[in-house]
Amino acid sequence: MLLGIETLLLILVLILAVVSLWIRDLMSSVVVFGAYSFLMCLIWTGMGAVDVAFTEAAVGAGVSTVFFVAVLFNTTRRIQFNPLDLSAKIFSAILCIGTGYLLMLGLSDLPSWGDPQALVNTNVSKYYIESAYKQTKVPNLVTAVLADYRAFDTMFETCVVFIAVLGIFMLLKKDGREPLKETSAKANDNLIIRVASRFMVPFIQLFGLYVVAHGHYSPGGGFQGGVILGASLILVAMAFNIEFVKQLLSIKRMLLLAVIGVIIFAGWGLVPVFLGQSFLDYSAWAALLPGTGEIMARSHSMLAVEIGVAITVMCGMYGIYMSLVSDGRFDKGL
Amino acid sequence: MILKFNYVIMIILMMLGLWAMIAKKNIIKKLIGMAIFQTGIILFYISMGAKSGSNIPILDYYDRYKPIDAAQYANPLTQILMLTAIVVGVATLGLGLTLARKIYDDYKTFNEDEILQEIKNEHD
Amino acid sequence: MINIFTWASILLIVLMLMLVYRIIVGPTVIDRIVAVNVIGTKSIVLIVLMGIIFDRLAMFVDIAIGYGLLNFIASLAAAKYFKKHHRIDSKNITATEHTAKGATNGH
Amino acid sequence: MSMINQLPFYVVGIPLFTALIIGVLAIVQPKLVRLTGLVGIISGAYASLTLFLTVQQSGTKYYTFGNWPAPYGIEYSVDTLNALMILLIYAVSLLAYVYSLRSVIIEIPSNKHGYYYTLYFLLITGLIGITITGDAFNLYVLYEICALSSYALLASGGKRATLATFYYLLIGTVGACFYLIGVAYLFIKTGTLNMGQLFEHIPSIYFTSSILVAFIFINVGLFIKMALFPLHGWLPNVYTKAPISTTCLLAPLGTKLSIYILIRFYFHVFGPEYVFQVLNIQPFMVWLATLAIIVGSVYAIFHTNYRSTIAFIIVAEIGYIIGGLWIGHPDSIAASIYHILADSLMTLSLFMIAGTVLFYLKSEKTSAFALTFRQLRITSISLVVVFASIVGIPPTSGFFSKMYLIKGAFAMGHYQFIVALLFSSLASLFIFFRLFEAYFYSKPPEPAPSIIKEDRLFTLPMIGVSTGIILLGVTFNYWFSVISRIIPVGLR
Repeated sequence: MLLGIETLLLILVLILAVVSLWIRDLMSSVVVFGAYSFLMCLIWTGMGAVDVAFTEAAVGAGVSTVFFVAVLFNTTRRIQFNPLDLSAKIFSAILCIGTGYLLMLGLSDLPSWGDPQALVNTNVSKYYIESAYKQTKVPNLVTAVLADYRAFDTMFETCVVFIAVLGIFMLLKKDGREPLKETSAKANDNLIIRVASRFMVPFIQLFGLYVVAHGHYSPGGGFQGGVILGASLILVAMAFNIEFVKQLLSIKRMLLLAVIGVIIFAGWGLVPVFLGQSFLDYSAWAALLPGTGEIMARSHSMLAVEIGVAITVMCGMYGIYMSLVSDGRFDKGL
Repeated sequence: MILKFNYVIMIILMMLGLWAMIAKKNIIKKLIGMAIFQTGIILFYISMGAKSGSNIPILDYYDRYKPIDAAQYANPLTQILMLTAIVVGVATLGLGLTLARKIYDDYKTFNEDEILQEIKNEHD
Repeated sequence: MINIFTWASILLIVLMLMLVYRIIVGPTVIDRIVAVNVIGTKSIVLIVLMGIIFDRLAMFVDIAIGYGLLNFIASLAAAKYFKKHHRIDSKNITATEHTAKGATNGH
Repeated sequence: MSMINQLPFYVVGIPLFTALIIGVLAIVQPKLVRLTGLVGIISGAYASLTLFLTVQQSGTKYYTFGNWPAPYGIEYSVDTLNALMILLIYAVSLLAYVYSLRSVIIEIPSNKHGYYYTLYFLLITGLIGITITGDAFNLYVLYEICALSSYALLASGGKRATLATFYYLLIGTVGACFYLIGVAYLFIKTGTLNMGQLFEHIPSIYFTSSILVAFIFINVGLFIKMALFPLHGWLPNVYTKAPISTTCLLAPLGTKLSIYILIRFYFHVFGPEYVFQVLNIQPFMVWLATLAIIVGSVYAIFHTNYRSTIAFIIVAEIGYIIGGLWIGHPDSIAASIYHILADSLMTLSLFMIAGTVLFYLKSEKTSAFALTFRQLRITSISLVVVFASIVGIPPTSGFFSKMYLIKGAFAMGHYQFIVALLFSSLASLFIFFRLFEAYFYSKPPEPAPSIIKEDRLFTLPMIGVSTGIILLGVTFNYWFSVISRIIPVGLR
């Protein structure tokens, strides 16, 4: 952990948060918010949370900025002047200061920043650090705890992505094809972007697969890899057009894959139940996977569930983008 | 103070986000406020799990077969919790943006005051 | 332990602070996007530097690559946005700015 | 591991896998969606009943996911209280599901039924998950599962529903995040997320400020989710604009389960000693509950739209439960828990009636009820039963919970609470007579309206829930004996 760098970055982040809320133009606001996420990612890196940093880089800095732009694309970035509503402003300020004061009240008691002896660092997490590798043969402790010890959380986290994409479909998807209000200009008239994407997309996808597969040994895993794979599809959709990307992965197939991803995870956990063990007890897989002991069965199972996570997240990101940018019609986008 | 600097920034960020969610009139700004509010919490968890002088929680090749000193590696548990929170955050953001999009379809504005005005007009 | 890499990182952050000036003042969105992009580029270097400081470079390069790839997508989205909406200054944007008329002129 | 030991997993796993199967069927074979849902929910209900009986016989059941021991993995611990709540969830969602089989066709475009039911079952999964889980962070994740699926389900009600849901999304996120902050303060002081282990650690930090902050934030977060009086602003808008099919599931369970979580946190995390003895805020909380009851009742009287009235009745009923809990007398606490059961059924019944009236008579105004009493026979019988319970007329369940609430309040000297309860009863009586007087004083339209034959899928669950309300009242001795076993020793 790097205290000096962190402190500087925290100040920078605070400035960007204020600026992002203060600018009177939504597009600028969103762009600045992207920068805020960049710096947050650096802060996580500095505190040793590489997996979180990776996720933040993929989700916060990359995809969520694109989501914002996709919404603004079809609407407006105008902010108009409101008559100053002083009472509301004061009310909310008092509320926030009160809440902040309460939080400060608890501050005196907390262990100082970076104290290795704090109870939070010595109780349960110590066990994970000391025995996770012995029990699972996965050197990336975050992956080990994420996909095995607390796999039940992770399964529902995958469900959350699935719910988001289903919910967005539920709300936005239009029946049939409404006539277009405007004729789209030649969608793919930019040669540089097209050629650059043609080069980049295979690399991005390869990198995404690497991140999924190598999550046991380096930062990364299902979520990060899934977001990167989803981002590659988003890139195709932006560089060419939506009709083109739909040929690669149609909307129906996307939904089906999203649910299949969750089924891979949950189903992999269900098999031990049929073998008489508890849900998500991967060691039961040793009986089914030839040549593995209980420990390696856990390790391999983690890879399997990460693949499920990656599929769902990829389809989730892709589906959310497609719905938002085309307003649920899936005909044209950015 | 420097020893709890992270918590102070965390509280300020969260209150900034909360304030934006209540006081800002533009619903996209409200969503940005919500995202800032959530990152505040993530900062809280991550910084409580940081240990000075520790390394990232991925075991070094040479450490794998020796007894491990837990103080040398950052706390993995808080990181896992926050991985979940980030994903939940982006899912919430996606749904929030969808709702904002639909509100824009209905009222042709992102401004709260104008929306309320229009609702009032419908009633009259 | 403070060595040259730490100093380099701190210097990079100071440079970022200068860019924040452009983000705050920048009269048009394009200025801000460029400033944010430069921050993004610096962040990539900073991640690698942190990897050296932590002495686990191999782990951090992955993040840096992922970061660079996704940074590109966000910038591309912003660029595509301005291909359709030509107004880059935020002043005097009218309510009709986003309608069909603004979309097709210039082609 | 035998089937019996797997039961805590089955009650969560069955709706989860049903949702996933429906998710596939929605794309592959949409015709099978509704049948699959019915099979799933009936088998889940059977599992929950078995679980309830097993727990009654053999005590608390533990289930560890991934076979990791308790503080390291995620653990489910099912005691009588959980099992009772899970039984309630399945009872309500079975009835609501049967009702929705018809109402979804009216409210949701046919190509979205698959998505709708997938989200519906994920919502049920989340509701059961938050009830059963023994891990503070897992609770947050499942809360978000509930929240996200409910946003999507609520917002599909049209223009006004979207706006209401947007605000609900913001405030719901704040609530969940406040909960998360509270958990963070506990976590940083104890280093564990397992509720059982938290309970063991907490006595050592009774007098620190961080546990106080944790207590406040967890409470406020849950108060937002349950819409307790000053934080109830989101509820009326959301519940009046959303599709009936969704509110039938969510309104009875969503707010009530948050109260249940609060009870669980008081009893099994902070401990009754901390809540009722170390903290000295009982009078304040009882006053807050009293205010909630009065404000809810007053607003309920002044609204002429039927669903708004119901929404404010819910706000008042939350006051009952929270008040009874904070009075701290064993009788009133038992009555509170009993009232969670009773009120869930009552709310379900109220919204089913709202739906039937809305679908057949296309109006929600009080005046429409003149026609209701003339034309919709079973709906009006259910209306009488449910209002008897809300007012508190024996032998309905509302009577017994009110009686014990008053008994507890009397013993502890909270007379203002008793006054508020009586006032609220009068208010409900007034509301009922306003609905009923329309029948007497409005002239029957010419020609006399014929009696509409209500759809089987509407009447069946309505009869079911009315029977449930009466049955719960008749067998209240059994339920009280079950519940009194739940109350921790310190409070008996």
